[in-house]
Amino acid sequence: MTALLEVAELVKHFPTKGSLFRAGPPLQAVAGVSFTVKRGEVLGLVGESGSGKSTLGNMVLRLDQPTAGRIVFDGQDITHVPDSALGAFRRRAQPIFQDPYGSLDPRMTVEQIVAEALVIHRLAQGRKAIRDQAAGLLELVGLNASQLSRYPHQFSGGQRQRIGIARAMAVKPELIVADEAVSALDVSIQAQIVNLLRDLQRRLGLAMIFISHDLAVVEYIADRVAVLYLGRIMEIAPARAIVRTPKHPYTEALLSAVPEPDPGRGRKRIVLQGELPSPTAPPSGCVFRTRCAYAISDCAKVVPELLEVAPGHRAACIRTGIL
Amino acid sequence: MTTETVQVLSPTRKPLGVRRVLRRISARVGLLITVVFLLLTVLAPLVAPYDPYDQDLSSALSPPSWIHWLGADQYGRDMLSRVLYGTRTALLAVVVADGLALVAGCTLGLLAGFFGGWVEAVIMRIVDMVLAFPYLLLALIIVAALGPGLTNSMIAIGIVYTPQYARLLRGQVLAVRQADYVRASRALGASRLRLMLRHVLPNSVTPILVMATLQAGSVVVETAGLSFLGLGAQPPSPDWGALLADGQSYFLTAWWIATFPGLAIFLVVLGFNLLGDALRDHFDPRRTA
Amino acid sequence: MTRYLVGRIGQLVLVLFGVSVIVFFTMHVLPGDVATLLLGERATLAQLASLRHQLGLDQPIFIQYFYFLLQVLQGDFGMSLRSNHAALADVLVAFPVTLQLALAALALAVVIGVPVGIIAGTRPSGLLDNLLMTATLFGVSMPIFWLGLMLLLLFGGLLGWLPIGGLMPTGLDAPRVTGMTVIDSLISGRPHLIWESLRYLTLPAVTLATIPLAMIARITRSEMLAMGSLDHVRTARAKGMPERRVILRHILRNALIPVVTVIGLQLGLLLSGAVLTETIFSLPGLGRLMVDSILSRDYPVVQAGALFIAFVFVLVNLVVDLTYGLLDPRIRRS
Amino acid sequence: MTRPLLEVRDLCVDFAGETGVVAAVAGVSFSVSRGETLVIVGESGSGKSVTSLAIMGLIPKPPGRISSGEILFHARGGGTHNLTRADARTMQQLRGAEIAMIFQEPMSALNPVYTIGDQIIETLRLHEPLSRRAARVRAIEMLALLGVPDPARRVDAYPHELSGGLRQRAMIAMALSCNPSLLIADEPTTALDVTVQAQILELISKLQRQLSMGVIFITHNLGVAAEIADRILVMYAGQTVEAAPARAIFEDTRMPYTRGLLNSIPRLGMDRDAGPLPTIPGIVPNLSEMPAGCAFHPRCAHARPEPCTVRRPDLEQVGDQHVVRCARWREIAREMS
Repeated sequence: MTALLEVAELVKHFPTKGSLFRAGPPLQAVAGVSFTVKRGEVLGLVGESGSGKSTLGNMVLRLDQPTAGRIVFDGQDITHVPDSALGAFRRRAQPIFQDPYGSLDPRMTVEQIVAEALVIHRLAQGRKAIRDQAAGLLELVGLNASQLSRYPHQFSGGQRQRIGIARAMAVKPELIVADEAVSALDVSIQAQIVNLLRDLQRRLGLAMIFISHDLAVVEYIADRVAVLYLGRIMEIAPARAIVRTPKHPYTEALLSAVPEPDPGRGRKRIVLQGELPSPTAPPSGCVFRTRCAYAISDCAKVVPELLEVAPGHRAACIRTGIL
Repeated sequence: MTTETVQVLSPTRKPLGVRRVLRRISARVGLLITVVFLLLTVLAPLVAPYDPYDQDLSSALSPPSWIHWLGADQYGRDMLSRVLYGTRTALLAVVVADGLALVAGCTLGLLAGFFGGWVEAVIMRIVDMVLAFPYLLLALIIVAALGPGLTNSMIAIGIVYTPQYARLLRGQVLAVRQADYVRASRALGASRLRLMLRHVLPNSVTPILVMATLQAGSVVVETAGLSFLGLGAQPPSPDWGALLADGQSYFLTAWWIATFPGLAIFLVVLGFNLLGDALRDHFDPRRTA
Repeated sequence: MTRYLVGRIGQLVLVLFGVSVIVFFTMHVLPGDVATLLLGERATLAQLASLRHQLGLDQPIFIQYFYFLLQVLQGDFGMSLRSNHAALADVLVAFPVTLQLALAALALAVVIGVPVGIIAGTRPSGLLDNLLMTATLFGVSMPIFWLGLMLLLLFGGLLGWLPIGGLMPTGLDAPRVTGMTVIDSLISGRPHLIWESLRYLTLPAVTLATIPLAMIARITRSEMLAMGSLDHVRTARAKGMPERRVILRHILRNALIPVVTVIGLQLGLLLSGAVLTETIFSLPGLGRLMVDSILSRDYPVVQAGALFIAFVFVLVNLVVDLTYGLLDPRIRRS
Repeated sequence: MTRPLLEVRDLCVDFAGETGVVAAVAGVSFSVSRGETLVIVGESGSGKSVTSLAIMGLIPKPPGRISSGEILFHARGGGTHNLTRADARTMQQLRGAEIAMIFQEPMSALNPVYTIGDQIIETLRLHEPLSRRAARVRAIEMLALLGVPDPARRVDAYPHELSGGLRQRAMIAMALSCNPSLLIADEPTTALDVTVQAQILELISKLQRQLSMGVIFITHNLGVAAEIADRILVMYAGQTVEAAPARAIFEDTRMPYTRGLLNSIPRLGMDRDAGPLPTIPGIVPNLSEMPAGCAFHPRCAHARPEPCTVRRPDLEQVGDQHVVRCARWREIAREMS
């Protein structure tokens, strides 16, 4: 199977406010990330705040322009295609956002929201055809077609998230970028949406980039998982391998910090020391070394490469052997 | 407030609930004043007891009485009729000056937001420049350049108020552009024009409406102010500012000439302010947050 | 900090440049010819041409602007066409009158407006709040020229308590030091003079203060309400802080940040209002000077006055921004 | 067992909304002893935060109002206060000194215009006769106790200059500065990253043991609850639906809602090919449109028209210190086994 999406050495710097005449040191939100996503595959992106996972998602969708690097979608380099010529790509890749309250235009009806893509790309002609398709999309995500003329504020958070998913599905995309799509929802609603996404993904054979800070959700939904720290991939591997046999100290610490609803489970917790370094002045060598329990002096000198440690399992650590 | 109560007490974005706005007495008073004012501009010829230009030297400077309810001026013209006809100039000022500012300002704001880059930089710097100047003085200079007169004074006021709308809409573009629903629309392939017209503009209607209402009051005062200084409407036209200027020379002996036109201005402005405040409170996101 | 100041001064220069462009070009498209104005209708064509040449009016307008700019940079705005004084000198004589008026009005507005806002904001929807807010709404809706006349009518005319215009009683003047009558009187040390200068200042100051006062009261109230519902106020209460201290330390202090900005913005309002106030109370201030100069097309004075006002304006905004930094640590350290 | 520190009896809190008065909390009872951690678990709208604010006397009024119930607090001095009726002065003396509270969002819960030192010193001096200098020394000690690196320098930092984790530590330092006997923590780790959350949870447990405080910890996250709780109280739509010692909640779950919540959480290492996640259908009911009978019945797989849709179930004792609000808990237990 060929890769649907290939991202190579992607970099995003944001300017920071320095003094009046000189900009501050750039904030390195994403610092050289490469990965591929195959058709029908779900890649999970995990990281804490400041890891650059959302910026990465935005760049893949060309909602943020990369500072450097390459985005190749279905064999075509789209990194520098101007916005106005991105139409074809826009029909094939769609986002799902985190905040169910901010992601729907409060002044539009559900029909207008869901049908916007149909109008833009002329996928349906005539009022009735548009309405029928919008109704079909609502039913696809488990909502009632009779709710088409309501406004977003008349729905609950979970229902709004379904509307957002319906909007993304309108163009029949091949790639979905879901950025913390279930994080803002109540526990009992979260599972509904996770199931919906997983079901759609499987039925329609979608490729998906699932971005989340919640490792358990990511493991559940993703085929492969990339762990990000300070804008770099620390480890990338099949989901099961990431959770059962992590090869990077950061992944290990992250896993151990996840609170489990199981009071009997005694386990070793690795408490990370210190603070997240500033993304405007990342540490030399391995960016994780300042908080790593296994760090040695070499870690400050060498930038670790993302090397294969097991089939399909790669980690960026010069001491992977010790785990 | 806690997350729990928010869900109960506030829908995120309220539709324009006219009924709810009018639940407050102040809003009702404001609306009443505004409606009466608007009616008078149409009905002035019917309700005014005299022709506002008719001189009757026998009743010159006569105080309020049954014949002249609000007294008469130095030429014996009926003050009530003149004040009533003054509503027309005032409304004209609102339509022309506030309208000009609204259209020009929103266009500039949208252009700045739409093109970004240097277009935006140029527009916003000019806006800053105009705002960095006492607006009445700027209006004076513009009227001086255009020549005194009612129309020119309205145009001048319109120009002076334009930057405020430009800034409002520009801020709105900035705020709305960050919203996820606009990013979603971009990801669907919506053009910039579509984003502006379909998302930014509809979501800016309420703040523009609030500003237009509040500015309507200011516009009435400012045009009257220019007339008062002798740069706006010229005598003998029954403009409230010009009437006041007239009355100034007599105010110790014939207080009614200056008092009633001023009172009319005050009432109209109060009406717009009450209405604008009610609208603003209704839409203020902080009130529900 | 120095960097910041340098940047702001750069902005100041830019704004002044912009204002000079606006004023210069508007003044030069004015209908009417300056030479005719100066020499009268009966001047011969030759005389007019020679004067125009002398004044540089026969040059292209951009060249004229360039020369104008060169002179302005040397502090020379030309001579007033009416008074025959240097234009800038006329402006500088009139300015203290306006400054004194504006400062007095601003002081009144802040000293009364802020407490009114606090009182109303701590009792939202109460009787007192409703009363005060109705009063301030009347205040902001008041046409300033009408208010001035009514005050004059009441206190000057009917009651006769206060003078109906002017700076000082005729023939009575403190030696001019600052040009501000109250301060000059204080310097002279003569109680009678101080008393009179205050009496003459009262009505204009009250007139000019009304709108800013009402606005400051309203913004203080709404900021108090907005800040009062923030999380950190709940924290303060959760610490067991008495309500009074919560209001002063955790609500008012934070609410002052936007209030200061609004106070800064009042300056434009004050200068605009001063034009009308000075007209009503016959004060020889800058606002009145500007109106008269505009009406008589005395463009050197208009240019000098406009640039001077813009200069003061930008300077005050700078001060406001610096105050902002003092009040808000988030701005100070970034 | 010693007398509890805090007893809440049948607490009801109303809010006047635009659609009429709604009961945000409708009859909640529990108690907390010294050295014990009670975790209140619930989704949005369950009334868990309102309950905590009611204890602090910080329900915004209007629109809120404690309509009935008692909150008895046994102060260090020996006196017992009913916090629903205590006057403003008594509440002020208790807050911060005997009952302290930390909030979810440390950025907005700290005043941005004062340094964290100022805010800790302020708390200390409200309740203890300390000089500014002595209070500052104590503030630095507190920051050190909370594991803030370089406390003597950080004491002069403004909230925006600190990371989320450090801000929350400063917030806790402030809350604990007067050595309270009861700490209420309202979602204190929700806004934090998991690794920071782990640090903060560990810190709260450690300090609780050290200072032998009673802790009421509010969260929506059952994983967090499992980490820290002695006892757990599950709330749904303003009511207690199940309360028990922590282990019993997870291992002897009685309420269908609690079980639904537990099952719907994805867990690390679970078999994802076993089918979709079990879910609770439907949505959390709006407080103004509360269903008749059991509030949970529209979403409950075990609900029967009789009695679930008719009568609001009472809390029933199902085991040692284990109560559940379900009319059919016996039948359900039989069906399950």
